[in-house]
Amino acid sequence: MDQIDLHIPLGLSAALFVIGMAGVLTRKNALIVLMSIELMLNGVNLAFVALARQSQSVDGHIFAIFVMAVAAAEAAVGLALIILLFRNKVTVELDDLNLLKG
Amino acid sequence: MDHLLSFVTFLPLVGALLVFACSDKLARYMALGVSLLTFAASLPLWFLYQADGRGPVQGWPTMQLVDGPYPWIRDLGIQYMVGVDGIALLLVLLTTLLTPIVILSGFGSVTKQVSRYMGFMLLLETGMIGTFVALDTFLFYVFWELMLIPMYFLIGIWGGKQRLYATIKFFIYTMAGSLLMLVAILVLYALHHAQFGTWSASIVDLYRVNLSWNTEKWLFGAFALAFAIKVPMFPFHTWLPDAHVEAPTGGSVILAGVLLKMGTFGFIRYALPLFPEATEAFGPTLIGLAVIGVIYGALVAMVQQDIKKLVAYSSVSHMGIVMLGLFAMNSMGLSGAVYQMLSHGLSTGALFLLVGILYERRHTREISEYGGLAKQMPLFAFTFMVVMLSSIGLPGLNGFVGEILILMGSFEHHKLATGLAATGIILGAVYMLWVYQRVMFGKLTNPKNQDLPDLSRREIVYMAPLLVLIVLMGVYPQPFLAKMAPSVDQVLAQVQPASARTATARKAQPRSKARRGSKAVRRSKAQRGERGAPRIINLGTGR
Amino acid sequence: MLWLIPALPLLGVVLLGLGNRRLSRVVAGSLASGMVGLSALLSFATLAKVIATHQAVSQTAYKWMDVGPLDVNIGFHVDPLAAVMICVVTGVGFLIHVYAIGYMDEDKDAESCWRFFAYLNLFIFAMLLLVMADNFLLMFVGWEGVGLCSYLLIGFWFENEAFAAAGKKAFVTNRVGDFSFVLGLVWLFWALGDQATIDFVQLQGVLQANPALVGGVGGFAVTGICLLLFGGATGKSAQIPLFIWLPDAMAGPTPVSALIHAATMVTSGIYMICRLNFLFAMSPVAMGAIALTGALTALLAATIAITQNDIKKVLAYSTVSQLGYMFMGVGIGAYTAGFFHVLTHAFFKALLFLGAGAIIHALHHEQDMRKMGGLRRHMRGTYWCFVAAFLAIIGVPGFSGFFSKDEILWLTFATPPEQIALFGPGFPLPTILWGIGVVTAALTAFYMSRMMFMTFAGEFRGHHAPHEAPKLMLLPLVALAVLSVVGGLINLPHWLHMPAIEGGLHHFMAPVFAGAAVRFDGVDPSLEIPLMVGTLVLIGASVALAYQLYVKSPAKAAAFAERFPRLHHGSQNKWYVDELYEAAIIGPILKLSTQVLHKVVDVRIIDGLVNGVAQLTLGMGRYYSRFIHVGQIQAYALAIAVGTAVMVLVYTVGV
Amino acid sequence: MFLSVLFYLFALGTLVSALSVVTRKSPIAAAVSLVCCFFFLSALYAMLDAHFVAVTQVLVYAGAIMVLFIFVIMLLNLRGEGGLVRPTWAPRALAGLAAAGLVGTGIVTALTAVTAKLAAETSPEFGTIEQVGKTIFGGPYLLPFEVASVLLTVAMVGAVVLAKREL
Repeated sequence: MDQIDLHIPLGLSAALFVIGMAGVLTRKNALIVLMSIELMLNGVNLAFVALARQSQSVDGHIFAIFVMAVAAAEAAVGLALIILLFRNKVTVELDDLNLLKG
Repeated sequence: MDHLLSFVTFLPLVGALLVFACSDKLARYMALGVSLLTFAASLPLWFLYQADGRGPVQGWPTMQLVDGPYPWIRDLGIQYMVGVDGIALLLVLLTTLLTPIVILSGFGSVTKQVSRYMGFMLLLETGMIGTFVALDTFLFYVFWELMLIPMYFLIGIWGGKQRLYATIKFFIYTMAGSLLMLVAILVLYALHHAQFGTWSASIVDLYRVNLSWNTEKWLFGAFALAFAIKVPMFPFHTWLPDAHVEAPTGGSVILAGVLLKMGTFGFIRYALPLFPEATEAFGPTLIGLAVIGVIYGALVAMVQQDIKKLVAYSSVSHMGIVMLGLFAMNSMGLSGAVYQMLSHGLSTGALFLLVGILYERRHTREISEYGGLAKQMPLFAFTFMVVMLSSIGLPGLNGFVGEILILMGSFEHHKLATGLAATGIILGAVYMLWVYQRVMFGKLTNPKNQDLPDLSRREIVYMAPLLVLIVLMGVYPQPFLAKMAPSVDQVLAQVQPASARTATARKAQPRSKARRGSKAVRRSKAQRGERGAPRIINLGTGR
Repeated sequence: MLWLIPALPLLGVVLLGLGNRRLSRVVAGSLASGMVGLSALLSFATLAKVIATHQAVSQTAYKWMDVGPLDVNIGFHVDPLAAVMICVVTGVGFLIHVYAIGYMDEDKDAESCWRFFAYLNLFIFAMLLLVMADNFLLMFVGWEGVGLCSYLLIGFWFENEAFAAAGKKAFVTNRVGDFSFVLGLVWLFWALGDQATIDFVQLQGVLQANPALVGGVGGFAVTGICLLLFGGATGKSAQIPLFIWLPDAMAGPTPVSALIHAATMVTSGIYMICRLNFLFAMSPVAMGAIALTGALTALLAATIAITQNDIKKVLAYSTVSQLGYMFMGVGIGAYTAGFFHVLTHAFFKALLFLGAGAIIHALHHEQDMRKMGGLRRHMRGTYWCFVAAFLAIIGVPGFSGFFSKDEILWLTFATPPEQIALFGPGFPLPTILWGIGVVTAALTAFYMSRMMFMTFAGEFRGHHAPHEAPKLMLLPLVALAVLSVVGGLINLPHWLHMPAIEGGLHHFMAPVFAGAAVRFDGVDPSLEIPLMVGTLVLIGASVALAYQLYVKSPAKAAAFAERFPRLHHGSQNKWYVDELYEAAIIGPILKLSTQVLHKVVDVRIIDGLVNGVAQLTLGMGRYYSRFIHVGQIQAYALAIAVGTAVMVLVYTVGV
Repeated sequence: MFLSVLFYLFALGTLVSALSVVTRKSPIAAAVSLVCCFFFLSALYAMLDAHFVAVTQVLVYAGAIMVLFIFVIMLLNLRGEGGLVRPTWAPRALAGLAAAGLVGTGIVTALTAVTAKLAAETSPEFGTIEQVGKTIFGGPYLLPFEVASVLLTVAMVGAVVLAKREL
């Protein structure tokens, strides 16, 4: 393990974040968008964990746990919203949702 | 007792949360109870405040009943700190007095979403009291904006037909000014850090900041604009008639009674002491606008067909007089301005209540719809008469004391402006008497007015304290004036730019008056005044 | 106990207010009269004390305002001037209160009698404040207070639009005067600099010690101040240019006209100048202006009075005219003479009004003299009282009006021109003023005779059978008649050579007017008797002419009017002063307010700008939202992403 | 050496499965990819001595959350619909990718500044449940932790309220 640069986990974290972001921005299936958000959160978590190890402090872990809690909450509410949406519009396509159009 | 002021400030907030959760029926009594409790809690402030006493704030002895400072946002040096000087004290009392009255007046007129209406009123009360007592500029700003939100809803939900237009106009007008003020506060805050190395938003600390003329000019402009809109001064007044006309009665009363005073209070507490040189330089401009406002407001009020609009424009006129007094830069003018703020709060508040009473019965505000009401509603006519006379500044009632002090004060340096503003007082009599004549006198011709009921018991209950104060403040103003006198001197001492300091020194000398018989008494009184002299501590001398 | 004098009527107001409708006319009236009566007793006691001790009485009730250099008490100061005045106010006031109990019996709305008496009591209170105040501001409280009561009482029968409008007109016109008064007061205050005070006694001390503060005698400041203060007096005392409200004020119940618009309130302008004699004496220009204004007003009002048909209007213009005399008197510096005329006028004019009230009451509110006539036979008591007042006002020797009017005329003639240097010291202003005064005296005799003849002589021309006034009304008439006859005794002229009793008022008032150095030695004193006799002859001729025109051959009067239609119409229509004000001031202001300020400046310009900005923002928003605000969540997310990208790039690359 | 290789492998696995998540047409495939991704991540956490986090990752993410996802997919009976955003929005999709790319470039650029190597050794207790637990409950995180539980409760209630047809 002594060969690994710190930027490998950090870079991986960034990559996860960016992949997730690309998913959020480009996919129109709401479920996949939600999953992409989970990816982004995991990217952040990875950075936390890696830096926690680097700084020899478990505070990063705790943040990661908090992130998971938030992710769980977000997934629960998000999925509930999707069910609701599906029930009303029989679709989970985000393109069909434009009530915000001004 | 240390936390009394905070208690008074936040009690309505707690009450508001409770009221929001109540049923409509309960909410009325709950809100009334909370507001009365707040009023009761605020009364001791009057007795605890010692006009000649010394508060704990360094260099600001008139600031008393201070609660804090407690760190709020520690890293930014933002604190929670509240306190009152003689001026804020009176305004806080005005607020706590008007709120229960307004809530009681809403018992009859508000029929939809009562609990929210009452809750918003209480929320508004916290915002208003907070604005008067905040001693930290950020805290001040938070309360300042907090006032805006309930008012927005009060007009927007319970208002008249054009309420959305009015409420958005009100909101954006005010917001435009206050955002500029926020920027100015931030600049001051940053400059304080640059000069003293610590972060602090405390108003006392910001008083010490040195400003170059160029900076001062712009900062004053930002503050002055925010406050001028709130006052409102000509030509930033057009939100007022709309807001007043559309607002529900309670909203109008609070708007005229307290919210407009925020502007003038802001000038007294912030714009003037923070920027004395700019005050001196722009004073004539503002006085010019004030005088235009006085005459313009009166002239436009004269031709209104809608009673509420008329009263709204009369507010423009009256607040112009207040501004004239503010910029008179002497104790008479400033005391008069503060006194007039209180008087205007009472009398215009009462006028809006009366218009509301009419509106509740007839659902119209057109003057031509009325006429001859004095026969049908004698008690109402009497109340209206007293309030109207107070509004036109009849000696012996409260309006006169403020007006005469302002005119006497402003005459010292601004003779022409005083003369012009005094014509506004004539015009004030014209439009008020005219509207009174058209509404109350003559034959009762409109069949719809045939059986209007006179004031109900509830209406008597909430008008009575206003009438009592209107008379009391006219015949015995000295207790009020004495409460504010040292604070007024303090403000003046801070506002005097270096060039004019010598004049202050002269003022602090014992007044030599050739008073018959009671010379000794006068002397000792002058000495008491002398004790006030060291009041003028190092505030602002850093410049 | 000084404070009790104004406090009693105020107590009356409060009691009447508390009792309101429950009080019947008699109870309310008795209560009000009782309060004023008690007040009158105290006033006479005070007068006696002042006479006995030769000292002013003063009392401070409490501190009113103390701000910066301003220090005002609610305080009373009763010197000889005020002592006499409070006696007149409460004394005449009491009589009129009693009279009003009788007069108001026909009021349709008996329930509102309490209101009437409450207003009357309030008026007495305000008037007493005005008179007894020891400082300017408290005087101003009374000053505006009497204006308010006047407003309330003129509009007492508020269901009549015209009456309510008259009340408003009175108040607003008074306000114009008050505006001037306040400016004068404020200017005076600041002119005094470090010694600023508004206390009358201190003010006199300060000015005497240091006249230079106001620019010395004839200084710009003192002239300005005096003219502004006089402007206040023109409003309250109905002088040119603000006299227009008084005739309209006759809309009020007649006791009100007697009390407020004849005996007391309208004389407060003269009272104020007398009180400030030491100040006015410092400005010959202002004095000249006052005297000239007074003289012109006297003449103008008299010319209007000769053609009026409404009995109260005649009396109203007569009041304006007599007030003009008083101003002429104080203007030349003859304060005692002017004030003397205030007193005698209070008696006989109150009497005239009350008598007119009795007639109006008897004729069921008929005020047109063309529908009267022959009343001598129906109302004997009223008639004889009226005669006493008539003789007093036209100045028949022996009656009170004669002494006061003659003294003013003579002193005017005797004034050295430089004392009233309005048009420079060489201008013979005193002589001109005297001339106007004499002409006015003749006109007065003419129109008063006309009124007498039209009312009491000939045959009754009305409908309802007249009846004599009830006792309650007659008694005050008799009391005032006695006063009108003997009132002159308090200040007998020196040429009667009765040193024991001559010039009583003059000696009594001397300390008050000691501060004003005035002389009346402009002409040879031996001219006094001849001039007086000449005036009397003129007055006699006027009465004879009136007898000719209105009793002997009434057709001649009509023919005379037709010969000079312009003059007749002009006089009858008050020389169109109201119309002039309407066209020159009120109309343009209203037009400016509606057409320009409200509709253009407020709505178009300011709101137009505000709404324009809003519209612009909205338009921009609509335009751009077509591209940005598409309603797709991801579009917004993209915006966030782009923003983040920019931030990150700025941070890393350091753009 | 072996561990390093393993680390790289796991990292590669994470990356591939993550890419798979956003490129699958079918939601179920994406979900399965996401589960894979979570497992790889969990392994990485474990190698980074974050034992407790690694376990939680499997339990909470791969276990609870993903089951929820798959459950919903099955409930709604979704098939392969929903690829990229609609053709008309192709420019937007490109813009999205570009933006993501830009952010990524930025982050990578920032990372080039990082030259440190991962610390070779850690104390044996590091990342253990005991240490994490002590940190959570013995320090300033206690209140936020408890608040997080409230958050979860609220989320649960919210989800029920939203998804239930009638209460």
